[in-house]
Amino acid sequence: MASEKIDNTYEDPTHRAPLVLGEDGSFQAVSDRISSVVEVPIKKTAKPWVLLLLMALSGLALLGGALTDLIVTGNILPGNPSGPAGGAGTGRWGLNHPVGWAWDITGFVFWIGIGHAGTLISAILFLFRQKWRTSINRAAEAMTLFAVVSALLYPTVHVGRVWFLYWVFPIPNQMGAWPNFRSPLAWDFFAVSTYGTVSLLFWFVGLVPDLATIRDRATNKIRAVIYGIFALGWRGSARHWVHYERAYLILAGLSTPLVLSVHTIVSFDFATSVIPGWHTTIFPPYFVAGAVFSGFAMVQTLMLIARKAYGWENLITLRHVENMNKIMMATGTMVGYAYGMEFFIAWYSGNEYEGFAFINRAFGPYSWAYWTMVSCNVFFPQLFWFKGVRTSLGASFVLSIIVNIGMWFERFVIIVTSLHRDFLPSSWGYFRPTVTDIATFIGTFGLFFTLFLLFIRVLPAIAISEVKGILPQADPHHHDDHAHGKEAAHG
Amino acid sequence: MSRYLFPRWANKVPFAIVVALGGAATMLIAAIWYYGTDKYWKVGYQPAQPIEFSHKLHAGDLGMDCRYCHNTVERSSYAAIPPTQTCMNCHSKVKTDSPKLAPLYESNATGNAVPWVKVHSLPDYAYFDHSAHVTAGVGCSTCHGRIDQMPRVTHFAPLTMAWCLDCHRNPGPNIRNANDITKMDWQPSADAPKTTGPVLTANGREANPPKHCSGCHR
Amino acid sequence: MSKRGPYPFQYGLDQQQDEATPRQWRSLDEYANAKEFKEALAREFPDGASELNGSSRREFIQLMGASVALAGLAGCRRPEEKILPYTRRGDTLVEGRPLWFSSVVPFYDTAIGVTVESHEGRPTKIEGNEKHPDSRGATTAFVQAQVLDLYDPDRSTAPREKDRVANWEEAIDALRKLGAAQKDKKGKGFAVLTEAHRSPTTQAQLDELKKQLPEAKVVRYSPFSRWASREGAKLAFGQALDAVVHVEKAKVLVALDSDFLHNESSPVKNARAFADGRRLGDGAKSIQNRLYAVEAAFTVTGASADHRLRASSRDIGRIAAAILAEVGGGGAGAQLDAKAQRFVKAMAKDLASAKGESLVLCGDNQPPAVHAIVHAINHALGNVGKSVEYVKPFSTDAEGPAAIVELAKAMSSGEIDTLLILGGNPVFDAPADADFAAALGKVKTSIHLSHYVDETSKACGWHLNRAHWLEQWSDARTDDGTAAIGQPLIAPLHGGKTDAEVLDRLLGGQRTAYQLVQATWQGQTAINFAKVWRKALHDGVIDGSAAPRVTPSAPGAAPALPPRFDGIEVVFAPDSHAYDGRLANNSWMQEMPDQMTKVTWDNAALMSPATFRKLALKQDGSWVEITVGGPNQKKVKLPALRTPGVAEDTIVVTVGQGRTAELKVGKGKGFDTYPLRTSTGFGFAAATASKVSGGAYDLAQTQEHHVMEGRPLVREANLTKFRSNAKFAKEPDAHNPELLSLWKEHEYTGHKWSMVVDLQSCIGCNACMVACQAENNIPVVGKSGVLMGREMHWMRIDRYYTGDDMEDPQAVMQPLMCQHCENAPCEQVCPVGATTHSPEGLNDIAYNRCIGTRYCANNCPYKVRRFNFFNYNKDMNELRTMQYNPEVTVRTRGVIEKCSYCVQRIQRAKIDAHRAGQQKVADGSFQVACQQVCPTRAISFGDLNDKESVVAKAAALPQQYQLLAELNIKPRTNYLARVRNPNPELG
Amino acid sequence: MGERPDTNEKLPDGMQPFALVGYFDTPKDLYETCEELRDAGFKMDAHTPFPIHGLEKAMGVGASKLPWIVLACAILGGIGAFTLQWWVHSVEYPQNISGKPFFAYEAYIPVTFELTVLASAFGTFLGLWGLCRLPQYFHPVMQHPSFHRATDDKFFVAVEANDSGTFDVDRARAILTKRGAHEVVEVSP
Repeated sequence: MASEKIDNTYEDPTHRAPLVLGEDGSFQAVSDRISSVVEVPIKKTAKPWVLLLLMALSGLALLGGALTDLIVTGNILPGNPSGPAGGAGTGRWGLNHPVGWAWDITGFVFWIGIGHAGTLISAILFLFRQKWRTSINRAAEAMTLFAVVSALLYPTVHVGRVWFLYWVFPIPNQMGAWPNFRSPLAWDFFAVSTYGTVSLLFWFVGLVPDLATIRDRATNKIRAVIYGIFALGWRGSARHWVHYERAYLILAGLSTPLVLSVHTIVSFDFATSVIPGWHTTIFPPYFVAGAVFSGFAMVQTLMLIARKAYGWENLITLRHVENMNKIMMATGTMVGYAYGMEFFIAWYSGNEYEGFAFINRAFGPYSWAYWTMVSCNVFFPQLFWFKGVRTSLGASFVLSIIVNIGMWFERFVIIVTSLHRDFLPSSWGYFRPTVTDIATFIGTFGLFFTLFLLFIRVLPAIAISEVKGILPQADPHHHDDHAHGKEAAHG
Repeated sequence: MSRYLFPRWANKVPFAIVVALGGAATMLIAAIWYYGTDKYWKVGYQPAQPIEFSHKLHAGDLGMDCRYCHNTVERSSYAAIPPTQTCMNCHSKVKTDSPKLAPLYESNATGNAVPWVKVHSLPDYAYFDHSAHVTAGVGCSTCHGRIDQMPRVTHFAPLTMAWCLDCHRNPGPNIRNANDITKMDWQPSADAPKTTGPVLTANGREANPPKHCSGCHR
Repeated sequence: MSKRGPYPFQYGLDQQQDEATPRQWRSLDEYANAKEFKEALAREFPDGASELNGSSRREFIQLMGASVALAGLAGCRRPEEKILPYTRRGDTLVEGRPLWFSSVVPFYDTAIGVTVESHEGRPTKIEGNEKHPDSRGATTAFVQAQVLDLYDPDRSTAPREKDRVANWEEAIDALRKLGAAQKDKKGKGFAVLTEAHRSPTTQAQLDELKKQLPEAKVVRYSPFSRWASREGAKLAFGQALDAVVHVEKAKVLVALDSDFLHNESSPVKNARAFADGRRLGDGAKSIQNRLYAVEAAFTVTGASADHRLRASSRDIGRIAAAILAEVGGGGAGAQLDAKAQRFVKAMAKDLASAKGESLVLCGDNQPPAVHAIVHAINHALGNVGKSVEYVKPFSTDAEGPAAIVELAKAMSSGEIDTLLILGGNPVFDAPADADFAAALGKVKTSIHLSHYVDETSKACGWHLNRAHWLEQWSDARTDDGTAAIGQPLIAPLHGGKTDAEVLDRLLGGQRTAYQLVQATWQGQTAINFAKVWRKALHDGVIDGSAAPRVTPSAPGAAPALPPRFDGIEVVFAPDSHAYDGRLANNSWMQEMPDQMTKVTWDNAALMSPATFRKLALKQDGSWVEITVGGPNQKKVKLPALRTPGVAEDTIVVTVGQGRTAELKVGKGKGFDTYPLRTSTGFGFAAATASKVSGGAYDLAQTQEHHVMEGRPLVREANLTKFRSNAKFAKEPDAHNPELLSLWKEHEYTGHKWSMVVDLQSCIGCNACMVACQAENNIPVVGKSGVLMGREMHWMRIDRYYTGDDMEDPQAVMQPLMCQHCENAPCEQVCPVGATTHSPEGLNDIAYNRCIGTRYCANNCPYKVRRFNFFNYNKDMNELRTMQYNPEVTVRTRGVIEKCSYCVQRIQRAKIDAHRAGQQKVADGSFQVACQQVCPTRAISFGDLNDKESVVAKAAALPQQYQLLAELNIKPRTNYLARVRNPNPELG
Repeated sequence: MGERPDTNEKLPDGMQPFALVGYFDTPKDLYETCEELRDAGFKMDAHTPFPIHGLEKAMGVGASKLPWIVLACAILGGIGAFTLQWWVHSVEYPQNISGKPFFAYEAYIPVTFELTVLASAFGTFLGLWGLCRLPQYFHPVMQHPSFHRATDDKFFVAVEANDSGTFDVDRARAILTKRGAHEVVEVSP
């Protein structure tokens, strides 16, 4: 295809490399290419998609099982510890004293981190006028949303008495009791729920014009009605566009500090504590960088699959792939710096507990986890220095997955290795995951992918109107009456 | 293909929906507000008792002191329901032939208790101590109302944590003299000093009711 | 009538979470409906009950009455709750206020006086008795735990003939017939086997029996008793005598394989005296006593010692002989290796320098010969009559391992055809060479009185269910003969009878336990028995009942010691969970970590790392097979555990675990090591040990890391350093920086509760842990739970090994409970404010507010917060729930719990003070559970704002320090650094 | 792409049209047409598949008032959040937590920030649809036979009728046809 012929991955100052490739770069072509995916009749749904959905659904079922086992009945999953009376309880997970948090909060931070890339791409890159974002931001935002859903699951079910979780919110009650706004966990509940809500609004606002497109292309009444309802009667009025663009800008402006605040606050869960290895001022920037890092990796993974599956080579070009790889390399290096700095400070502070915590990370019982983390997050991304690797789809795919693994381990290392050996050697312990732990974690992937697969099936996975907006002929002062992809490519 | 166009009336739908949802929400909140309150659940609870014991008759008309029967109230956390023994003090002579008292005499004979129905009940993780309140000058009627006017005991106050806290935060108005403890028609003095200086209890110490968790929860 | 709809959400959940509420009312009522209780009601009124104020059967019924029934469809409609008041109220009883009754527990071959707390007729907690010489207000873990045994659902509920459940009428009938039959043949062929009991009443019955049946044989046997000491006395002085030690009178103490602070020779008394002798209160700069421990196992005593010499048990005799020679008691002395030689010389010199003020104790696991030598040493040191006194033995009946072996022989030879076993469990715990089970099989008629249908009961013709000491009248003498009356706190739950009653029935009597006990004492007190009796009940001790002291003649020549054997030796010790097996079904004890190894629910083969390597064992829990020689070799396979401080080539095993009887808790826990224990190798024996391939066994330890990693957790110094710098514990360094605050801190103007733990006094006996468990309704989580690291103990005792030599380290103990930090890291992180600070400085937690994020537990630097990973109180047996303390909420699944400084006791004290119109609680008007039980008074609690209070004074001592104070969390719990008193010569 | 031939459909006589609607193939044509219409004093709206920069100026439409709405919400949210926290911890139920002051404003910052953002976001979202008068499922211009391409690839202009009298169908039609608009059609209200 064209993507092979034309390389848009290098910047030639003499002429801007196009962001969208293809012989026929007309507006309609864009509509067709993207909408067609959604308009496929149910009967003609692509087999691989169905297969993937089935896998995802089984994952979801597993999640259901795990949570029932955890909260309702217990003893559903085999090989788990249970109380003398058996039954359900947080003990279905491998937690203990001193390790009160393990896979649950690890999963929470992991998913929240994933989510960040979406907002970053859609908001921050937007503010920086990074036009190349347009073909990936829709999917990235969706990913954010679903990641936040998966993330929110954890703090919800990890509490001992789920049915009283609502006490975290300030609701007038007969006990005259209120939440404790000094608690980072309370901040978390506000931050994450705000983040989820704002992401949803942002995503929906972006969707409206495209929903209208699909409505107007609808060949049968049902589709027209359903999409029509959500399109809110959008008709592309210039007066609306004025408000719309302003709204979009504002939401982007809001999301940017929000996304930074969310992971900052998540990092406060640890940074404000007294536990060596948690009590660290470097956490906020370090967590945000890590979040972006893992998020981009996840976007990369997903988009590379979608690109292949739907033949979007012209929309998600090598350039997109490369740019994301560059960002991963950068953030990966930042994370690496943080790892180093932690050690330095631990030594420099002269605090023996802090010092021990880090020595223990690297050489203690959990060293295997630590070194997995370091190699996945610091060493492997360095390969991106080579353009060959950056621009190789295969390498990018593999590395993106490696990075995700590494980032999961980062959270695991921070949480568990700090807890399992803190101040008093008498209370040192060791954490081992149970079947329920594992099932819950796999289950969240089931949830995430179910939502994501449904999304790419029923909603335009690429922002149609935005892509049109960046075509050369979209500029009213463009001197060419009949714009054509080829010329666009050269012009 | 003929394009589908939404009919004109469709424009009214969103507004209708918003109005409907708003209405529903209001209804729901109102419902929870009302059906969730203790006013609805507890206050006014007035179960039938195995013996039609009338506090109105005993405490009101006969003017017996509450502590004649509930004699542990000043020493213990419980204001114990009197043992059959106590009733027999009088009823071994009074109204011995009344069929209404049959359960009492049966209990006295067999040693099996009279199964009174509990009216006031706190959650078991709340540790309320009658003696602490009574000796401090919080009288019976403050929480139990005009028992002396109740032929059948009725749940008077909500007894919720918020309700307790109201008084714990400002005990002044509800503290009376030791000899008024069982006075039923005693009225809280609305003009009692709010926070000026320490409030003193009936037995003369500084009233400093707990507002912290372990005051009531152990 | 009135507007009742379905229960609102909140209430529905209260139903779900009703485990989070004190269970006693509900469960009692359900218990009241339970079948066995119906039977209990059916039984006739026990005589003398009128005497037991407030705890009579009548009140027991009424207590049932006082319970509240939950009727109706709980959770969906407002349940109609019933109040069943008393019909007649005991005169001393006030609903909602506990009563205390004195009683006495026979244990450790002595007796410990107790005061038992009773809620509406339910005994819930055992405290020590200030007036009792062997308690002085304290008890031990084993004693504390026995309140749980009372409510053990596995207890036998009726007599049985073989496997047929019978009733007492039949049983008594059978006993009378038997007695009558025996009278005809003067008791020939009849034997009574008792425990090493100390009940004058039981003894009186036995004497009566011996009078009526002169031919009958009476044998005493308990796996752990002081027979060897008495035998030793016979060897030394020509007459069997009981040694009564006075640790308080000794400046130099030598413990030869003796755990006298913890498990032997009335430990509570000893521990208190020992601690008092070295308390560094009120600026005292000197320690009154110095303790040398020479031992094979690493015991609590060894950990408390100033000097400890590892020596295998077989060498103790030689060392004793050497000491005897050194102190001029004659004898040839003995060849010892250089280290021991040096140690003994210094020690002997120290002893000699304190003639009459020294004391040498010999462990119960040493043979009589060694005891004889030790008696001689004390005699030579002029300690007799001072730090050690002698009294006539409590009983003259044949006792000890040899006696029971002899009995077994007689049984198998048919010489004995009728056997009455009062308590004990010989089939399980008799010496292996007695082969008691087989012998019992030969006996025609056998009757066993016991709490459980245990190994012995199964093998006997008749099983009679025995009354718990909390259920019936009894009495017991301490080692010096001081007697106390055991009052019942509750009528026998299952109608059991006491030893004395059974003997009385056998002899055709029909007196109740009450009458029997009274009869015993009526005979001994001249005038105005009623007054004496009442006082005895009130004080819990009978004045002037101590036995007359005996001054023994000078000891003869030291008896010869058996030749030393080489190779591995196996040493037998009582199990820290099951004792001799009798507490094997007690979940509190099973989950109580062993004082030194911190192993729960199991016993193991303890050996030094070197021996461990020698046996080529791979990891802790690797299987090792121990074989004890002799004609019929016995093998036992059990997991090995590296235990620093155990002597070379010595394997320490505890007996009492590995029960096979039908016990829900105890069955199959640990390993039965009794088969290794013979009458000839009763304390220790030559053995061979070999590695057994095949994986490793999981030993559930509550502490898996045993050194302090150079962190200043337990701060200790020796006396000279302390003298030069009493403030050594808070020397300014990285750990004691100047602490500043970013904000204006809250002031504590009223009470300011605080605790001081004196590491100098603490011996790490675990009594406080069980007391805490009993007081605060703390659940057990089972072995699997402990393996997962989920034990719920609110307070634990950290044990660290110190010193460079991990083969032969010293050990330090540190009780650790919530430190109630003023700037508690746990509080600020709770999203719902379930844990906050009280104006008196308590770190409160409202269980009913907790949603269970576990964030507080994570953020606790001491890791003292505990999370209910499951609903550990779910489906709790109704009988067992009777033990619950109604003053403390029973926690449900998913909430955090932790030490509350016994806030329920503080509240009780405050309310009582307020009722009396006092503003504040007077110092010492109440004690917290761990403080009250502590044998060494290591814990003090009170108001820091009251400058005169004990705690304020203690906190002001120079050696005071706070754990992790450098975090600026301002812990309210203070520690007093430990100071050892080493012998300069041993440096 | 099947494009219909240009027609000159008129509404039946006497029927006042809502607007005169036609479309172009490129943003450029639309842009220039709008400028001309604006100068001719027509009131118009354009319908395009994507925002065309500067078009609002070409049409003579002012800037959006949305930011002010958002600002108001932000201030409300922020103050509300902070007040709530202050009230809970200093007035309603002051409790000693970790020995910290009752009024620990430092700790209130995160929640205050989050709620500010949340309120602003809702302000933006609702404000947007409010200002656009959406959802409005039916709009007269949708009656244009090819209007479905307004969200695809064509650039519509609707010269709107109004009572000010400046609206002259024929003049408007003339301008559109001159500019080469396709399917110039009058749509009924």
